[in-house]
Amino acid sequence: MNDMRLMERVVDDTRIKISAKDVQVWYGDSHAIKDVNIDILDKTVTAFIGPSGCGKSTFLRTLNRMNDTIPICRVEGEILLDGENIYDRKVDPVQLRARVGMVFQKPNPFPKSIYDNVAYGPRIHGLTRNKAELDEVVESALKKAALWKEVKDRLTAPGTGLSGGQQQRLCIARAVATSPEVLLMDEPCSALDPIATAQVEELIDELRENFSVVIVTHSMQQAARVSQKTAFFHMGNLVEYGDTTQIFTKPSDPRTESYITGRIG
Amino acid sequence: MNDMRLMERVVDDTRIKISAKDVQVWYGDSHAIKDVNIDILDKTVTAFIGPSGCGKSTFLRTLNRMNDTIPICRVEGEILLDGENIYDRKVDPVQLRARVGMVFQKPNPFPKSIYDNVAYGPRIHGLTRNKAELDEVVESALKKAALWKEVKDRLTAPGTGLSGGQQQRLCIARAVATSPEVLLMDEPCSALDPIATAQVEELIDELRENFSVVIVTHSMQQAARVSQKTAFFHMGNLVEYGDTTQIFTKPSDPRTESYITGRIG
Amino acid sequence: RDQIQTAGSSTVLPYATIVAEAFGENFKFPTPVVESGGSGAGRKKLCEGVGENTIDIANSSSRITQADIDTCKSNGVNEIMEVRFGYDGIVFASEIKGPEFAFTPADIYGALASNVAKDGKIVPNTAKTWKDVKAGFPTQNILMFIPGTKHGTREVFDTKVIEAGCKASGAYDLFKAASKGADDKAKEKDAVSACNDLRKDGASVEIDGDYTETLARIAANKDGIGVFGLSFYQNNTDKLRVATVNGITPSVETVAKGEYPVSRPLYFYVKKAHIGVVPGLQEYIDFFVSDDIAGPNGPLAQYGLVPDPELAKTQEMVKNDVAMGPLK
Amino acid sequence: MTAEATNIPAPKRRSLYQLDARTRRRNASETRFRAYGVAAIAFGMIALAVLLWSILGQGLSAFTQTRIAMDVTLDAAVLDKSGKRDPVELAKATTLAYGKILDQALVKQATDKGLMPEGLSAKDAAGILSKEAPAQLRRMVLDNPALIGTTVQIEALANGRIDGLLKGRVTMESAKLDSNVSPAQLVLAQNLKDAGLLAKSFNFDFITAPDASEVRPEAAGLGVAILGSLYMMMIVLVLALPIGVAASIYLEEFAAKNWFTDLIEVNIANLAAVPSIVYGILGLAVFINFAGMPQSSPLVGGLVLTLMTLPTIIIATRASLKAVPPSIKDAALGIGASKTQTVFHHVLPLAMPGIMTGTIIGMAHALGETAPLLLIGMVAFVRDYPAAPPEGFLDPAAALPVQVYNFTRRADPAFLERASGAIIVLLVFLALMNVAAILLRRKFERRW
Amino acid sequence: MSIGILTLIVIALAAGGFLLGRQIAVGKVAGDIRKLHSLPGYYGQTVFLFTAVPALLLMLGWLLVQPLLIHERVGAMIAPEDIASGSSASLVMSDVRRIADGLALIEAQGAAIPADAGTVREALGRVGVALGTDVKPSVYAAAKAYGAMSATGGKAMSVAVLVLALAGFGFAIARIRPAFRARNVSETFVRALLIGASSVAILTTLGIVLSLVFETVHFFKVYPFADFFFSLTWNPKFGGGSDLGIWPLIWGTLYISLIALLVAVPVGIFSAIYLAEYASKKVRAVVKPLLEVLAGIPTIVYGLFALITVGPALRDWFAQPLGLGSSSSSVMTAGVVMGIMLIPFVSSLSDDIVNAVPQSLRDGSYGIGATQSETIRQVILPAALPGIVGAVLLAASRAIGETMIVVMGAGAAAKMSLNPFDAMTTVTVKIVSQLTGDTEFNSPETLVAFALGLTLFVFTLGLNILALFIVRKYREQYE
Ligand SMILES: Nc1ncnc2c1ncn2[C@@H]1O[C@H](COP(=O)(O)OP(=O)(O)OP(=O)(O)O)[C@@H](O)[C@H]1O
Ligand SMILES: Nc1ncnc2c1ncn2[C@@H]1O[C@H](COP(=O)(O)OP(=O)(O)OP(=O)(O)O)[C@@H](O)[C@H]1O
Ligand SMILES: [Mg+2]
Ligand SMILES: [Mg+2]
Repeated sequence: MNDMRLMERVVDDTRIKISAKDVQVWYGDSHAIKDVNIDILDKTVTAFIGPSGCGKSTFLRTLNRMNDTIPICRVEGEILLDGENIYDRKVDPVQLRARVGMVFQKPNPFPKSIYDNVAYGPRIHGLTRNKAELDEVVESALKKAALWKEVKDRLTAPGTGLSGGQQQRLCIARAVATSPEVLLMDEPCSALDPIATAQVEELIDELRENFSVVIVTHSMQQAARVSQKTAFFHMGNLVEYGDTTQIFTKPSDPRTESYITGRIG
Repeated sequence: MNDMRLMERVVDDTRIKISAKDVQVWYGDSHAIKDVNIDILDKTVTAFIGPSGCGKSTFLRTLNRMNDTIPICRVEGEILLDGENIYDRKVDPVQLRARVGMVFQKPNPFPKSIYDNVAYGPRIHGLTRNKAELDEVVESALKKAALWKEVKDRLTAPGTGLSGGQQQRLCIARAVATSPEVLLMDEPCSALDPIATAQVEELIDELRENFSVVIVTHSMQQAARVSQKTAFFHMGNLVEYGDTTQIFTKPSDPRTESYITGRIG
Repeated sequence: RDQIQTAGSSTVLPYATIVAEAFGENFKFPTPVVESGGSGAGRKKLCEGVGENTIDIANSSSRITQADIDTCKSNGVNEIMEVRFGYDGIVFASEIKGPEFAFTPADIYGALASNVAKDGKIVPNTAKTWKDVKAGFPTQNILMFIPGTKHGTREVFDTKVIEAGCKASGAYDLFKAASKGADDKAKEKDAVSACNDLRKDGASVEIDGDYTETLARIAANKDGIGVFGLSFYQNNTDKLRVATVNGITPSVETVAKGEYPVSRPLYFYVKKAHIGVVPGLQEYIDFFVSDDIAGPNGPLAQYGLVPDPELAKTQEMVKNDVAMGPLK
Repeated sequence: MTAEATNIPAPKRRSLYQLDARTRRRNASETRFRAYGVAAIAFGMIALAVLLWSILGQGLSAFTQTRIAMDVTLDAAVLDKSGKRDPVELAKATTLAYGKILDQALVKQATDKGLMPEGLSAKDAAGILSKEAPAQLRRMVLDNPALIGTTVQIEALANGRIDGLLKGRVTMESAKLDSNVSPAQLVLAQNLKDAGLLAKSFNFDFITAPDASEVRPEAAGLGVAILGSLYMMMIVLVLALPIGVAASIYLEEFAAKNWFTDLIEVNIANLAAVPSIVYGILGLAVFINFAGMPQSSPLVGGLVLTLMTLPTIIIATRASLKAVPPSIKDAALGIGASKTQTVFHHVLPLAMPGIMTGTIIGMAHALGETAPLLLIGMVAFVRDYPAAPPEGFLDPAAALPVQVYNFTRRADPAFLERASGAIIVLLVFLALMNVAAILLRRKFERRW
Repeated sequence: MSIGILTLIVIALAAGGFLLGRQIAVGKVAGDIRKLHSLPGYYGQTVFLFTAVPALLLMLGWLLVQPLLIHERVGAMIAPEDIASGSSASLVMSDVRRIADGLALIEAQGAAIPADAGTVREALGRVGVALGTDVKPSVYAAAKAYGAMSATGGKAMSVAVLVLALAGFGFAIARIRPAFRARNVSETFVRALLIGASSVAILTTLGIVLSLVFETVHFFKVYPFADFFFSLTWNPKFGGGSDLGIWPLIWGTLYISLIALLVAVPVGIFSAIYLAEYASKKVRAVVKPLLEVLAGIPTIVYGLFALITVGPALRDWFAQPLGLGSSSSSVMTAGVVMGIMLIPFVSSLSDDIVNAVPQSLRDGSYGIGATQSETIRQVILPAALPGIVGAVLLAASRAIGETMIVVMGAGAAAKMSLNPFDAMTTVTVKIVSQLTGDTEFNSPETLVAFALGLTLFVFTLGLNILALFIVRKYREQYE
């Protein structure tokens, strides 16, 4: 079943969506991200892989300034979204995050109803004009996150009463509902069963048509299945970045190779 | 890399460790587990698989009475641990849980230091005689959970400051440190990278020599790699239970087959 | 328990503390504990029974009633000594910079009553300023701070000022005539009750707190006229301008001579069973009524107590521990 | 990946540097929201500043007191008629006798130095002395009978009005109207001051001395009240905190959730709404009349205040116990910790900040409350210090708020300053009490 | 042996038992504590508890019972004719006690005990024990007997307590075996303690209701029930004939509390939000305790503040220009000032609750582009709601129970009016003033205080039940 959806990949040489230049991140004194340079393309799925604790989540959070919420976290360098530095003083992180959405590693539904969880984003961003439109957005987001069938009869039940996997899909639905330009997903499928995983992967593929998706994953297979570009992190460094097929077949860095073949961690 | 550790499986016809008889679980009015009968063997790894929301976590929690903490949750039927009904009024759930440890789906480290997180179990159970022994237990538990290298220099740092995967391994280390007879693991590897996953799988294999391990997983490959027995749940029912090889090669129930081949979810 | 315990009226409290302090200083007994909490509460505590965890003396700004004596009896407190040690004058005073007032009870009645007599008829009171009440008074808004109904002073105010004013203004007779009471007694009762009906539109403000509160209210409301105890006024002559009543300026002398009309006796009640048991109790009560303390030149008079002309009789009575007879 | 899909026009690009209208609106609302927060805090702070300012402005002067230095000859003929220095005999000389000696000494000193203003009688001149001064002198002599017959230098307390002159409360104008002081007396005081014989100094007695009667505002102190409050707070802390926390733990973590626990929950919330004087009624009925504990004692006061504080502590504690995430409890239970261990090892430390807050607020309430003490005899004039605990718990005592209450009710304006001074002491008391709690709270505060 | 020393000995014994118990437990398994059922400390705890608790309970019981027994026996020694008329046996007994204590003091000082009753008063006077009168021989004999019996009783108690402590000690030590479920035993004990603590709340309620109910019944015997509950006037009079309708008071209570909450709740919640979410650690560390000072300022200060500053200001700036009257005491004055006092009740407690909301919820909201205020309003506040409601209820409770601010700010006149600039008063104020007034105690004017207390109790109970239902409805559990 691994390769049930393996298909030919066409990495269109699209525009650069996000470009990181010499990014450094510190947690207090500990240097979590070192000198990372990367260009993330539009309409592309980029996978971040690497051993646990190497800084994938950290780097992902810098892309929509979620690290602002961690007081001890400090970022240096430039990150350009469509050519504009998101760390510029003029930039409003709120507007940024509306364009660069995020799904977290641990599911974190709000203590509200399932409906309200999903409707939250569209409401605050004013994406819909009336209740009917909102209902539609919520339904389509839940469908995209492959949750609609399970929850359509209990939209008013609290989101916290769902199972782990359902919660995670709810969070995905919540992020998708705001239709961001870039979607950052931190291990979105780790709590999902294969079917749900396949659905989410399908969603990612769909999103790619319009948006850029960055996904952190521990599953090499998943990276191979859904991404066109792969970045390999190791101990805070971006070791290698390139086409997924190339990374998985002929990695140029020995560290990448040993990771993929399971020798370092 | 899927089958890098595929090996011959010898399912020894060992003693029954846990035996569930006609177990029913309700959350309020909703019937989450229906009529489950299962015998979990000693010195065996049993995998629970099934679509998200099918009741895997729920059933797992009934095995060490963690569901006692959910007020609306009601259990019927018998669960025998070494022939003794754990829902008997005479049974002290505390003692039971010391023998049947648990790792949760969401990592939940205590807001204490890494060391204290791991040392907590041995301390409350009086497993060590002195500080040196405790240090040893902590070290070996962290090593088993493949976390030692990353945290050995910051044992006094708070456990909540670790990355997601590190937190999950910390929780595994914490559970292992009390050396339970049965270890229940709810998707222990979902947040882990392949290397750490491999290490945890190795640990599970090691534990099997002395203990019984029950693991919930969404990864069919993982189930195939580590378990000797597999149980397939669907909508609260235990659909099929048997040797892992048999389940994966010739499932007797059509639902199992469609799940394994990715058709129902 | 080694010390004497007393409780009761807050009007008596200052005198009792002065005595207690001097007693503690000059005798080998501990200083008595003086609680405040109201005459009613004090008498209730006195009547709770005999024994160590009940008090010895209740201070009271009004005379004990038969109901209280009955309660005492039913709790085993059979013998009580009633000691009247002086009088308290009640004065009207306003902000020091304000105009002077010379009241008669009828003026105050005319200002505060809900209904007043006008041209032989009962009419609702519409006076806004003092000038409306009586020509010759200033055009100052009527605002009087009178004691709340919890205070014993209010009773004196009601009977000696309001009812007297009611009678003097002729309203009493009109009320009585209008009453539908069956006999003369009932009619009188109705009339008294009608006299005591005060305005509710803010002209009179009841004060449940103490004279300090009244003083503060006058500071906040320059139009206000307050009701004070004589001793309180004497300590604040630089802030307050006292009004005369019937042309008499209140002072210890005028009250003692009976010229100033608004005053009331002050009492304390001693549980006789405790005399001889609680150390120093006899000495304390003797000391309290001695000439050095309660006499015209004693510290109490200096502070504003109007000495009792019959103090010698009281001293004799206290010395012999004479319990009070039935109420007259 | 169909053809139409790729043809969908990319959403209109907005520059990050330019805020769109909606974001601007939202940011404005954000700023407004934040401003409300700042305004709320500013409101609280300004109210606090005004209150503290008025308390300090009125009360600080209570910590200084005017004294008159003078030489007093302790005439043996007056003070010890028997001449045997027998304490029993000595005690027979009352404060009246000492008062006369003091008065003479003052008049003599003023006349000798030519400080007597014209037209001031000797009696009035002596009136600038406090009535407490003879009592102090008498105590001094009784403690050391050898002084009799000698001349001692003492610093006698001045009368409250004279003290007021130095503190600006009394002026020549007010003295003209004041029946308790005459302008001539003020002149004498001024002369003495110019001669360096009359001066303000730190008033240690305000903190240590017992209360004084209405005629001696200058001598009134807080000693008994401070001890009484201290004893009561000891009792409250020792009882209310453990009982409150224990009750909350039981109700929140152990008790089954059913109508009965609901009833208890509502009941506790309701106890918080019971007027404090009703606790006084309860204390009178249960502790004094039923259990026979002594009137006016810190023990009864402490017990009553404990009962009054409990609901506050329980409500705060339960709220913070509730806020501890269940996953932490699961984690501990999952490795075989018992419920008790889970609660005491994990839940309680995480709930500590809230418990501390509840304790601070509850204790502040208990420390400042007068009404329940009314009925158990603590709103009283007490001059004898209670003994050291535990016996002292049974002796009569006052309390700081009672002292404030009593001071504000007294006629002499000098007591107003004393009332504010007592409030300052009370606040310092409160601050000392809270420092530990606040430090603890900060130590336990963390996000998870 | 004094009670203090005895207690100390028992506790010391128990503490020793703790150490010994732990030692023995460890010893029984030769240091390998893994073989023990529970941690060694729990074995120590059981010894501690078995040693201290029964012994101390015995002591407590003894101390309660012994005086009663001695009383009875000594009381019999006093001839009825020695009890002066009007006095009572209990007063004579207190004299007996005082003499006995004095004799003990004399003995302690090494002086001679006076031989006959005549010299007792003087002898006691010398050691500082004052007596009211001379001592009668029978009383003196009784006092001596009393002293002797107390001494024996005291000794017997010491022995009994120590024996019991030792017995408990031995019993607990003997029970120590590796398989002994020490943890369960000590936890059961802890649980009993917790239950005991909770029952304090119930007992308090019971006590309050009982102490109010008798006098209330008494009140309704002298004042008609219907007038109290249905009359719309409150007008007590000194000499009787009062109108004592509760409604004006209830109305005033609600009105003043409402205004107080209208001030305290928004200010408190916004302060809490600012402190928990926006303010830097340093600001928070300073501002929070400062705000808490507001709760610690005695209410009399607020009262004076209302009377002198706020009242006239509101009158001059609002009431008079708006034509709403010219009273400086008003519901508004009291409400606003009380609101200030209540700020910390809302702010501090809510701040703790808001701070306890998990960070992941905030992250989830920020992650989809919510501003901080949107996150707070829509995610954090709902999650913290039950706690915040608790804080608000607490503030409301204090508002209902407050006296001083109302007396000085709103006045003492009971009135039913909608005008917020009118003077009104509350139930609590009237409870206090009727109870501490100069009126005769058994008159309805005083007794009404108890009826008011009980009615208020029932009334607030109703409000609390309502609040519980509302919270239940909107409660949201996170994680
Ligand atoms: N809030 C924090 N404070 C301090 N250190 C942190 C914090 N968050 C992460 N770190 C540290 O920074 C490093 C990188 O963490 P990060 O979460 O980015 O890892 P990751 O690649 O996402 O790992 P995983 O796959 O396990 O989630 C780790 O060493 C981690 O311990
Ligand atoms: N605390 C709860 N209250 C009410 N319903 C619950 C609760 N926990 C789980 N459920 C419901 O019970 C069913 C089984 O949930 P469970 O968590 O056991 O699923 P699962 O098999 O572990 O799924 P996943 O793989 O997504 O974790 C689901 O429908 C879920 O919504
Ligand atoms: Mg991560
Ligand atoms: Mg699950």
